Amino acid sequence: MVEITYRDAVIRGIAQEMQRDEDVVFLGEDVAKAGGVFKATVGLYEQFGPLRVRDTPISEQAILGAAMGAAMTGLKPIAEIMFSDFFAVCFDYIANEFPKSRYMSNGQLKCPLVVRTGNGAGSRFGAQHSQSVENWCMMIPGLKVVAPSNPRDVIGLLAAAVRDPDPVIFLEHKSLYATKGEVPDGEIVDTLGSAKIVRPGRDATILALALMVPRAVEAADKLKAEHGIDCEVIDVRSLVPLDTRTILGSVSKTHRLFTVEENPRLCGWGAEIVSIVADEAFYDLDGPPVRITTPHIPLPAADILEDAVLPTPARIVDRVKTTLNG
Amino acid sequence: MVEITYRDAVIRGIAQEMQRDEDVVFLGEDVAKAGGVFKATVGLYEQFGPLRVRDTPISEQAILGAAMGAAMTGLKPIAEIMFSDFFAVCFDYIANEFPKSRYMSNGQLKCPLVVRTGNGAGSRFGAQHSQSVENWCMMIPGLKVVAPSNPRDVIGLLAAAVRDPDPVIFLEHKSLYATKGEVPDGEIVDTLGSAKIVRPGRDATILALALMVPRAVEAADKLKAEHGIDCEVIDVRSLVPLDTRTILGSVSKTHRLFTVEENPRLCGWGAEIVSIVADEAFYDLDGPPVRITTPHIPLPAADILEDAVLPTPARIVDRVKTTLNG
Amino acid sequence: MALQSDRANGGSGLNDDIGEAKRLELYRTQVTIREAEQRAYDLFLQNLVKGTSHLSLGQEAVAAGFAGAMQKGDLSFCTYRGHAHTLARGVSVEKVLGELMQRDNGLMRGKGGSMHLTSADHGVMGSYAIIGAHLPIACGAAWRAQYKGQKDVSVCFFGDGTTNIGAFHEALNFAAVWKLPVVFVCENNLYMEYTPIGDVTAVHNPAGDRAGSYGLEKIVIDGNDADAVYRTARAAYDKARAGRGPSLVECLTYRHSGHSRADPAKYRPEGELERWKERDPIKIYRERLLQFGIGEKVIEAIDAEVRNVVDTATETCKAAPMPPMDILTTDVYADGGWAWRN
Amino acid sequence: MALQSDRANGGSGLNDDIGEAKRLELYRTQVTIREAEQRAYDLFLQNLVKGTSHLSLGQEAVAAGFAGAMQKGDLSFCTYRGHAHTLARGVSVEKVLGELMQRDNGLMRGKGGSMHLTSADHGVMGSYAIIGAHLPIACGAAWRAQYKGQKDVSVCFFGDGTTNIGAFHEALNFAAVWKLPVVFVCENNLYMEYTPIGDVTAVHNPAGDRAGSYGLEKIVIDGNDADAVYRTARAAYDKARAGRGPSLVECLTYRHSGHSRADPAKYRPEGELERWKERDPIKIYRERLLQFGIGEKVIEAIDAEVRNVVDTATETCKAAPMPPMDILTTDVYADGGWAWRN
Ligand SMILES: Cc1ncc(C[n+]2csc(CCOP(=O)(O)OP(=O)(O)O)c2C)c(N)n1
Ligand SMILES: Cc1ncc(C[n+]2csc(CCOP(=O)(O)OP(=O)(O)O)c2C)c(N)n1
Ligand SMILES: [Mg+2]
Ligand SMILES: [Mg+2]
Repeated sequence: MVEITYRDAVIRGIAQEMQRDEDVVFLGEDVAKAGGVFKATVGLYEQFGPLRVRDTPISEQAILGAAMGAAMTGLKPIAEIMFSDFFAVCFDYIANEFPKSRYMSNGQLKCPLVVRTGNGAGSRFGAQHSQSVENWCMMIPGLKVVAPSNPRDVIGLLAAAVRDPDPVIFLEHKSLYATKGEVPDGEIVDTLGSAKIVRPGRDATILALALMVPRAVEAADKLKAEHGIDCEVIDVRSLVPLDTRTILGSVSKTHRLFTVEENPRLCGWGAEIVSIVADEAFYDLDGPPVRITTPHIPLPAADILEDAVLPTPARIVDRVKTTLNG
Repeated sequence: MVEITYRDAVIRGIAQEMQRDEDVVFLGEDVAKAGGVFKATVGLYEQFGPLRVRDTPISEQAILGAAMGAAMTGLKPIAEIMFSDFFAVCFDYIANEFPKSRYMSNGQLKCPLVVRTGNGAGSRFGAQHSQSVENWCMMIPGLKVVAPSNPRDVIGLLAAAVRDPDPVIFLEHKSLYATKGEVPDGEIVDTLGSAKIVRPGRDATILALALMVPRAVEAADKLKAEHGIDCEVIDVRSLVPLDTRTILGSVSKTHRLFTVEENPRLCGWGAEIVSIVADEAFYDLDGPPVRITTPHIPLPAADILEDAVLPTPARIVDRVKTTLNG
Repeated sequence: MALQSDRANGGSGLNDDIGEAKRLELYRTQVTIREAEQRAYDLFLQNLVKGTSHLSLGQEAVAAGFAGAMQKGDLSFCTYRGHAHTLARGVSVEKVLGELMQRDNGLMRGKGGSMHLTSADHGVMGSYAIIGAHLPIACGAAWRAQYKGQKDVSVCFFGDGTTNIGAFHEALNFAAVWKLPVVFVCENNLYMEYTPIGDVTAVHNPAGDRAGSYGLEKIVIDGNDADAVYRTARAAYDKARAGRGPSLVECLTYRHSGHSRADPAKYRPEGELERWKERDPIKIYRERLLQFGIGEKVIEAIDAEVRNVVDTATETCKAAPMPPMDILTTDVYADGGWAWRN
Repeated sequence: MALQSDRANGGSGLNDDIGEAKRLELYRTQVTIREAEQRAYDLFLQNLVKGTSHLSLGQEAVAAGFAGAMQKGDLSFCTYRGHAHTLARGVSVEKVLGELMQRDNGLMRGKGGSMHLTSADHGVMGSYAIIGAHLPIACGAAWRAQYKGQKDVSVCFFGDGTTNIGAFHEALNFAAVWKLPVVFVCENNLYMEYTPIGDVTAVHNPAGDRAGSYGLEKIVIDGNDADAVYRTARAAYDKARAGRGPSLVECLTYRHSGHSRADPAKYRPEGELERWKERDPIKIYRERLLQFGIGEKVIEAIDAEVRNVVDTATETCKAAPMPPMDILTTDVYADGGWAWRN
């Protein structure tokens, strides 16, 4: 066991996989010699050399296209897109190429790659560098989508993503890079598609992802201590595959559902899960399922404004309390 | 009154607005001299001349970027993106530029433009030319999104979109181009943000959009005739702004909700509306709200396969019947 | 449009670096494409080809020459206008027509359709229907070869109109900087869909005049002369295999048919089609064969054989079943299925 | 990096087509940018500038020269590295620092942040943080001018690294084909974020060597000499206003600071910064003024005035309130609000 940052977990996760398999290669803007703008790839260039860790031009389409071509023909590339907002300049690969080529070719082509990216708000970067884009990916058939909330999951899910034979979008939260957590020694390999109950409870289920997980846990602790409401917090971790078993199981126990989403309100992962639960577990629900989200607006830059829009522990507490107490 | 095709309604809608306002200009690939690949812009070049109706290179980013710059500075451009799947090669404008510049500039910049596109399946074009991308747009704060189901709405909603001061995504359904409908003479102007009850009913609410509207109506007729189930069919028409009043009003009357979506299953507009209803009208619901969607897969090309994946009247009938009869 | 460079003494070459066997192969490939495409058009008129389809009638020499110079293991990346390149790599006419007819015997059993022909076994690593998308993808395949020390070349085909999209620029720069073994082949057939390329392009040679932006040589060749194409291809592949980086080749050619399906191509100026038909690649190549002393009989035998293959394939496809419903949800993910949840 | 073209006899020009008043304006603009940027850095160290910020220290001559040659009504399109261009159009230091400090007195009241400075009243039509996005947008503004017969020019600033992204290519071709009154200004400061531009670019001059791809003249100038910049700008604007289409100008320059915020710029080879500091644009321009007989006193007076403006602005911003919560949901839509439902 050792305590490391989420940022260092990214480095360790990539290194673990590159060490294991020579076919794992890594490319992106400023990722090699400079170690990445979030310093989340420092040392990889030195350790694995210029053939396996490569700086690219500012050409997101070339980055993802090249990753795909390499993946199709035998490598296991990890591509970095610096900010997830930039998915918009290479979205054709994410929406139309990666996820469709296996199906269209009736199984002849494969696309085993990982796209890592800095996702989410909290850095006061404004509307074009702060978005949570998990739904941009979840909505596309053929992708897998994960978003770790802590250093251990970073390593384990990254390993699972690299070893997975399908294209995986790996969303790292920018505001978590500096946070710390314990990780076991030695190789860590997790499985995609498993949610984690991070705090068991009886009165309501709260689903959260990435940065929202610690906030949901904090809220749950307060709800217990101050209001006697015992919430089960689930770290969804993987949006595709989605661990509906764990989620439906929890709702069948607590009978109430809350989702805590950082992405803007419309068509988020919360809407998808609420719809699944409303359809498949309607009679388990004792009251309306509630989504707690960022409002449906572009993100403001100023710290004081940005802090006001993302779901906070206080807002979660308030919303859960008011909903449950009628 | 005259009966015209959906395709001709597009022509008439654009012409109506170009005639009214010299600042309305139109650009896209093969739209001018050739009249568009769907022949939905035939004659506009001849009528309005080469300065107002312009052919572009295959440069979707340039098309949308140019439309935005023109809109910011005083024109009211209509831009065509030939197939909605190609939103993926210019998604930065749709997700990051159009919808954010007004907010980021604190109201200094404006973006009054319309992006028209051929959306949806049914032409046996395969996975990269058949998608329904309404959720790609609905999920982005700052956009407006409409999808007409008939010639009259094409003209009226297009006029509303052109006159709207915000960026509007206008989704024309490729499989509707050849369909016909009555339209009144003279100018037609509709309003964004209003759904339409196209078939009143008491037993269940069915929401549909674009190509799914006639299918839902056909299903409702069958459900009534053959099973005595009286469904209210609502043509959602406008996803943003969303007419939640009409939708919630209907559910409060019928107590049951079905959505019929062409887009793949996860994070569609159906999920959003189901979540709104589950949250705000939970106690109005007599049973689980059900989404009828295309399965979460890329679209196959073969006619026989494509026909099997989109929601059909038969599938709607079956799903509604089984759900309501327990 | 005049030739601006004829790099390898191609068009009129009387030297015999190509040889009879290769010449017969190039001829056979061109005729196969011609006959198969013509058949596809007929089947379309009979409503047996569904969806869309983009023929390469008139552009056969490009496909034949580039494929003819490839080695086994070299990779082709095509567009929606990819039947020709797929056939040129040796994929059977039956498999191609089967896909166009959306039958179970098609290359992808009807799941992909005419725009996405793929035959990994033959090195056809997909046909891509979003303009420009496959240029970066070809770079990636070439990067794999470079990284693994493998000697195959990735060859990427696209049209003149494609040179104006962003992905073209990103791929060319990327390939040049990384010195990748990739060959970019622009088939300049003078039109994007219906719009003349000159109306929407700032330079005369959409690919050739841009090679300099990537530190590459300007190469513009007669795309209707399979020998010229073949020689250029060979040189570009040699360069790639030798680790000397990418090439960008612009082939001047013309499509005899419309852009797709029922396009009557009314946007073409009078006489243009006729002028190009005088330079029909198959006509040119027949004359070439005769010039090199290959007899009419041999040529006619090939013609007959090809026609026979296409006829048989047509009948097989007509008799082939439609794809079964159980393939609808297969191969979304690598486990063979489509489960996005547990 | 040597100058490859000095179009308008810029660098050393002793002719006096510029004149004293304009020269003093160019100087004042450069000093204003220098002082304001330096202050932004200090405030960042005091944790009063939040988020990110990208300084143009060392690149002042580009901003001053291009803005100095503009007329009222001409439009600027900037990147995240846009403070300099915003100030150069006459936006107050207070409004810029206010936005960097995310105060209510900022240009956009803290809603946009340092990367999105916008002042429509001054013709600053936004600063764009997605590389390449604003090149097509500038085309659109120029299209409007062309269509309406208005005489303003749209000027679009971006870095060397931006020349490798797809939108650059699409915009340049589009502008050239439509002959739009737009001027593309590439500030080649030798680096993208931390990576030398030469490591990732197939040509030596990332913009200049690509002008030919769009039928444009290669223009590479000394970006540290405000006179050279000014003269080039004037010529490009004249061309645009005369309906003779776009220009692409590469300005050779260097940023003295890191890419953003706390970047210590360790990736720079030893001595590089020092060599460029010898060619500090403000140093160069002071000498130019003296050369043209403008006295030390005049220069010092400007320096003092500017320092005073920046000091006052700093104090005003420090005292300014944070933005109020009620602006959070304003101006998403044109009705002033954010309602996506009824
Ligand atoms: C990104 C994108 N934009 C537009 C289209 C529609 N489209 C299909 S083919 C075509 C013309 C392509 O022209 P060119 O590259 O010259 O190839 P050709 O068809 O002549 O072989 C267009 C515009 C597309 N498939 N993808
Ligand atoms: C599409 C996109 N990719 C990457 C980035 C991250 N990024 C911000 S600035 C920058 C470097 C830009 O270099 P250059 O164009 O030379 O401008 P400079 O910063 O040197 O002024 C990068 C890669 C971005 N903002 N947008
Ligand atoms: Mg073409
Ligand atoms: Mg730079």
